[in-house]
Amino acid sequence: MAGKPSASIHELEKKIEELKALSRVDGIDLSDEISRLKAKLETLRTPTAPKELDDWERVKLARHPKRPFTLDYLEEIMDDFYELRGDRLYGDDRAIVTSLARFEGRTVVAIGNQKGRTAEENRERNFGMSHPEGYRKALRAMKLAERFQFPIVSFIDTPGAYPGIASEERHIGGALAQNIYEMFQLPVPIVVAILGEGGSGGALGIGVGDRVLMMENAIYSVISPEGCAAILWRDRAKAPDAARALQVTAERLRELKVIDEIIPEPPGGAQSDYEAAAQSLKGALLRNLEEIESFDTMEMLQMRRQKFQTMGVYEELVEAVEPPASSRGR
Amino acid sequence: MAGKPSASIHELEKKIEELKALSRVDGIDLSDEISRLKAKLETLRTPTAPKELDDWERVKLARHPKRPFTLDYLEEIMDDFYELRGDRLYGDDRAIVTSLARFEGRTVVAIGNQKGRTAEENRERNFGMSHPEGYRKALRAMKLAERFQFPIVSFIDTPGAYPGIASEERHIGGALAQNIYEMFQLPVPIVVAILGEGGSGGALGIGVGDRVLMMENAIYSVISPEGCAAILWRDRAKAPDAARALQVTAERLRELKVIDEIIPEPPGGAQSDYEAAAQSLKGALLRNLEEIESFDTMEMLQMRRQKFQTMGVYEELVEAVEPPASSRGR
Amino acid sequence: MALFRSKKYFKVGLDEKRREEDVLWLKCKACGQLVFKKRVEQNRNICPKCGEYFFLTARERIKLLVDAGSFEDISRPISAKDPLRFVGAKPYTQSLKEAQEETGLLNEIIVGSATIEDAPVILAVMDFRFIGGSMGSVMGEQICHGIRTAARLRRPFILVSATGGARMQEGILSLMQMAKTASARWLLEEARVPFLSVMTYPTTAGVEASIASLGDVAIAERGALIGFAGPRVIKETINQELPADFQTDRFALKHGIVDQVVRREGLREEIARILRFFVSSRNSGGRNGR
Amino acid sequence: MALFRSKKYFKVGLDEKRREEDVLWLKCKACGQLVFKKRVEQNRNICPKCGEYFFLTARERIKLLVDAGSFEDISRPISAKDPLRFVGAKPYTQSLKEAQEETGLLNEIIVGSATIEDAPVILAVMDFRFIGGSMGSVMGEQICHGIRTAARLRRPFILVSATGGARMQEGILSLMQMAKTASARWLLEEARVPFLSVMTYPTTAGVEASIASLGDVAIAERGALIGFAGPRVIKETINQELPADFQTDRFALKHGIVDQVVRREGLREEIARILRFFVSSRNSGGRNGR
Ligand SMILES: [Zn+2]
Ligand SMILES: [Zn+2]
Repeated sequence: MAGKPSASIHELEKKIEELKALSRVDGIDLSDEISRLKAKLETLRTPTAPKELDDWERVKLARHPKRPFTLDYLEEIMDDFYELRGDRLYGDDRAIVTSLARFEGRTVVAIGNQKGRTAEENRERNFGMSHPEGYRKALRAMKLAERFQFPIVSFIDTPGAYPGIASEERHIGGALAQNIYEMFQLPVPIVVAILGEGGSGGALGIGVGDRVLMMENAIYSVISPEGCAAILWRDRAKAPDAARALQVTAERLRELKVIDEIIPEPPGGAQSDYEAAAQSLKGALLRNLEEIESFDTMEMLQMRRQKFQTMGVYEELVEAVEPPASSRGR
Repeated sequence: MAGKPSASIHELEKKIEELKALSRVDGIDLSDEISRLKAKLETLRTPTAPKELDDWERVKLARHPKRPFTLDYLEEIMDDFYELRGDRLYGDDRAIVTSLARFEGRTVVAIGNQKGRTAEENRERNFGMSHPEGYRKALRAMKLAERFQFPIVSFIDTPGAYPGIASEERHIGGALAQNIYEMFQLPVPIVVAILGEGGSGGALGIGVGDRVLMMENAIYSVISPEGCAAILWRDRAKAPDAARALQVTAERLRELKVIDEIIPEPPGGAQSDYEAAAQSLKGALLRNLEEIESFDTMEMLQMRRQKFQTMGVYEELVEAVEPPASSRGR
Repeated sequence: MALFRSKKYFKVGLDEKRREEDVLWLKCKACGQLVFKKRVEQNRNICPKCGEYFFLTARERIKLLVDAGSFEDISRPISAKDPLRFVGAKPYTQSLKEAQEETGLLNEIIVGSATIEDAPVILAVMDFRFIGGSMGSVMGEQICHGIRTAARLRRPFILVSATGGARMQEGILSLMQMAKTASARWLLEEARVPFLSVMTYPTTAGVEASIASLGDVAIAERGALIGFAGPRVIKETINQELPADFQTDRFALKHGIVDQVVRREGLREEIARILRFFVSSRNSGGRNGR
Repeated sequence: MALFRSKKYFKVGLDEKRREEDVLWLKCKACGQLVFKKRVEQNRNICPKCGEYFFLTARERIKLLVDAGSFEDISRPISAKDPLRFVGAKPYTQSLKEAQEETGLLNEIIVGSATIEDAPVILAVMDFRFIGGSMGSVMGEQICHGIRTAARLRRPFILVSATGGARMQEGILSLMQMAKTASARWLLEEARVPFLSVMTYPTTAGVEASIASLGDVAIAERGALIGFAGPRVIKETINQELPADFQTDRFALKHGIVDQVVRREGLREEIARILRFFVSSRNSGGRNGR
């Protein structure tokens, strides 16, 4: 896999275990070799200690090109997946991947933003920034999920929807609005996981779910720190300040109740061990999916709407006098 | 109204009545004037006797640029109409008109192909040939009808969907297929009227309904006579032969049970008297709509599907042994 | 976010410095002429000299749209908090205070009930002066409150947008208002209550990409700016000039984004006309003939 | 309609004159080489010299796709009538008779039940040799029969298209088959039975604009031609050259019309793989782990 680190933490751990077993069974002295690997493992585990990273470093880590992307996770997590291409309207946007996938004994529709690593990949994937056709392809796949009652898993990793003339001509705002609206109506479980970069409306366009999970080092923001800095400070170099002001980290978003759960990454971050990161993600997805599957469909939709209905913080100036939303008539 | 004949049959008739009344009341001798008008009326009524036209002349009449088009009928028939523009995906195709309209005390969604008369109009209306965005606009309007339970009236008058690169790039075949499919699912009454030219898939793309009516001099065909001649005779000049072979007239289509009813046109054809043609259409629309409105929704959908399920003629080679479509299991 | 606070996009606005209560004359930025303030106001904030539209405040907009004396403010009694203790060029709390003082409004949106040519409606109208009419937690809740009320009373819901998008000073919470408002839209669908989206200058970013684009019918006021990404962002990305009509009302019409473009002078009548298609059909199956 | 009967579109076909039972060698029209007939047949009608695909008859296609010995022809016992007494260059009845004699088939489509890698399916496969695989009343009824059967038995429905479109010799009745087949598609949706549309060379006009474009999943065989209007018609209309990849498999993929392009050699496996996503999930909610 392009960009995957040569020796992952998981691989090293496995190798050490193998060597230990070998010494036990064959009586060979492998202690030097084992010590060397253990030292390497330590350095791999400690180069970055995410908890202590400042917000701007977190942004850079979330965008790190060696982090696993949607397709990397799909390969690790799914027993099989089959890509569904095209929106049947205009084109096939390669910056979003949609697929049928086998996930722990069930078929799901898996969708996700897809970035590239090489220049060529990024030309194809447009740096993970979709045009309207990408969001419409996602909606088509989600409607397929509805038809066959497949749960939906959605992976977010995008700087945002593509800001370009063609996007506007094909009504990107409408495509995002439509997806957000439709995701509230889909009578199948939806679990969203923010993998790396959760960029604004382009993230939310596939980001409505019964559960929204977030990788430990991912970010999720209404605007890029650079964009915010350009507007508020009129200076893109103030992006680190903007990153702090915007509060884009998983811990903070958990406190704001915008996400439900933080998915632990392996020490050093997901990029240091794809398999461990994927297993961590898989466990969280599965657990959440099973919880949602236990609800009745109407109850599930009601909870999904309620979840987003209660987001936001404002001050009540008088005692609440308004009748609750569910009551009818006067 | 551009192209409307200067003196319509209806207007002449009214004028004659007025003159007669005038002579009665004021005692003025207007018999010369009345005779002159009566003669004019006769010539207007007899220049073409549609029943005796051969099939190719019918084709030419159906395509006559002075025939009333969708917007002409909407103006005559509807108490008010408000155009809904755009497919919210790509563009606003001017070759199809969609609208909210007030029809005899109820709101309907009225859609229809729209041709132009002048060169400029035809540039705008693309000779009544739509790209995919036209069909998708129509579908959007029909979904609006579904949401508010408005009946749908659809007017057909097109040589066909536009055969061009852009049409294919945006999946015109898929747009037509989707519309045809969706029109079978819409839980509101649909009355279709073929006004002039019913051209192939481009007509059927807004042509599925509980009732399909046809103006007396309209045609409806799987392929244009010219296209058919080019393929079968390798000579477009054989179009008149093709027109005969294809059997595209209202009477023949009624016999083949493809249409439900022929709407009489004023003598000489719809182009000779817009108002009379419109009143004739209006009466037929209203009567059919009221009949459909009397059915329960499920019953209506079942009948709509059944209607098209039984179209076609083939030979049974053995006694029917297949269980009926409605029976289940083996 | 206040993407449109550059001079270029204020070109149709009034000269702010001169816009105080005691000023009798205003200078139009479009034609450069001095115009008598009262005349402008009587003329629906349209320049009597050149026909250019000036911004309407929310209250001015409401006055323009509804039957005289019919408006009742039903906004929820809430106001913005500062959940992120956001400090940009200045603290969010200061921006809020200044906006409140400048506009005399508590928030950037007013929700009310009124009649338009005798048809009862619920409407929500944004005020661009209030931090760019940007959508934070308060606007999200007010829009949902308007929708809930409209659904409950079965009255058409009208949203008049004048906004730069999400309010970045509330961070991710402002993004979530897109989801919150879009989820409430279902209540209208369920109750078969029509939703008319009126887009004015500007209707962009987070609002355009959520509730404003979900109308049953969408109309643009002449001169509207409608789009998702700001022109500056796009120019930076693609590094080339934008088409002259980019994100204008004509662009929106051409690209199938709105049903019609309407002149300010005819807006009230047009809305009333649209609503009649929905309202009079309530008692449907009726065949009251002509 | 037989829009594709020009030489250009037969370039990948076998030399028809030489294609009789007693011929041992065939000449490939793509590479011009003589190839041993049996080898071609064993090679899924792919030229062993240049890799070009030759047409597959319906029977050859079925053999290629389904598990050996699993196929059962369940086509309805019907055949075409001549409701219009259509006389073009020759009478329709004569075209039918010639097609029946040439192909040994009663109709232009075969409907059957079979298994594909052990998964039971209902499939309908067109034969292009039979009047261009065009859709008249018989094909319409056979497709609906296949759909009804698939819905009743809850087996995936697979449609393999090889068609020039509607059969104009049946006039308006052939157009109505688009509506007839599209209306039947609902039965699959209602029964939650998957519908896989396999588009081959060519899948065009009336069939492409109806049932073939309504699959849950759509795949194109490599080399497929997919489109609504024939290239000749378009060229006449726009009076300019068409792009090199126009209406090809790559064009369809790029423009979002199909999910994947699949090589003939891998078609059976690919279909089986796609079906497993639908079939194994039937007993869903299951968490049988790894
Ligand atoms: Zn001026
Ligand atoms: Zn060859």
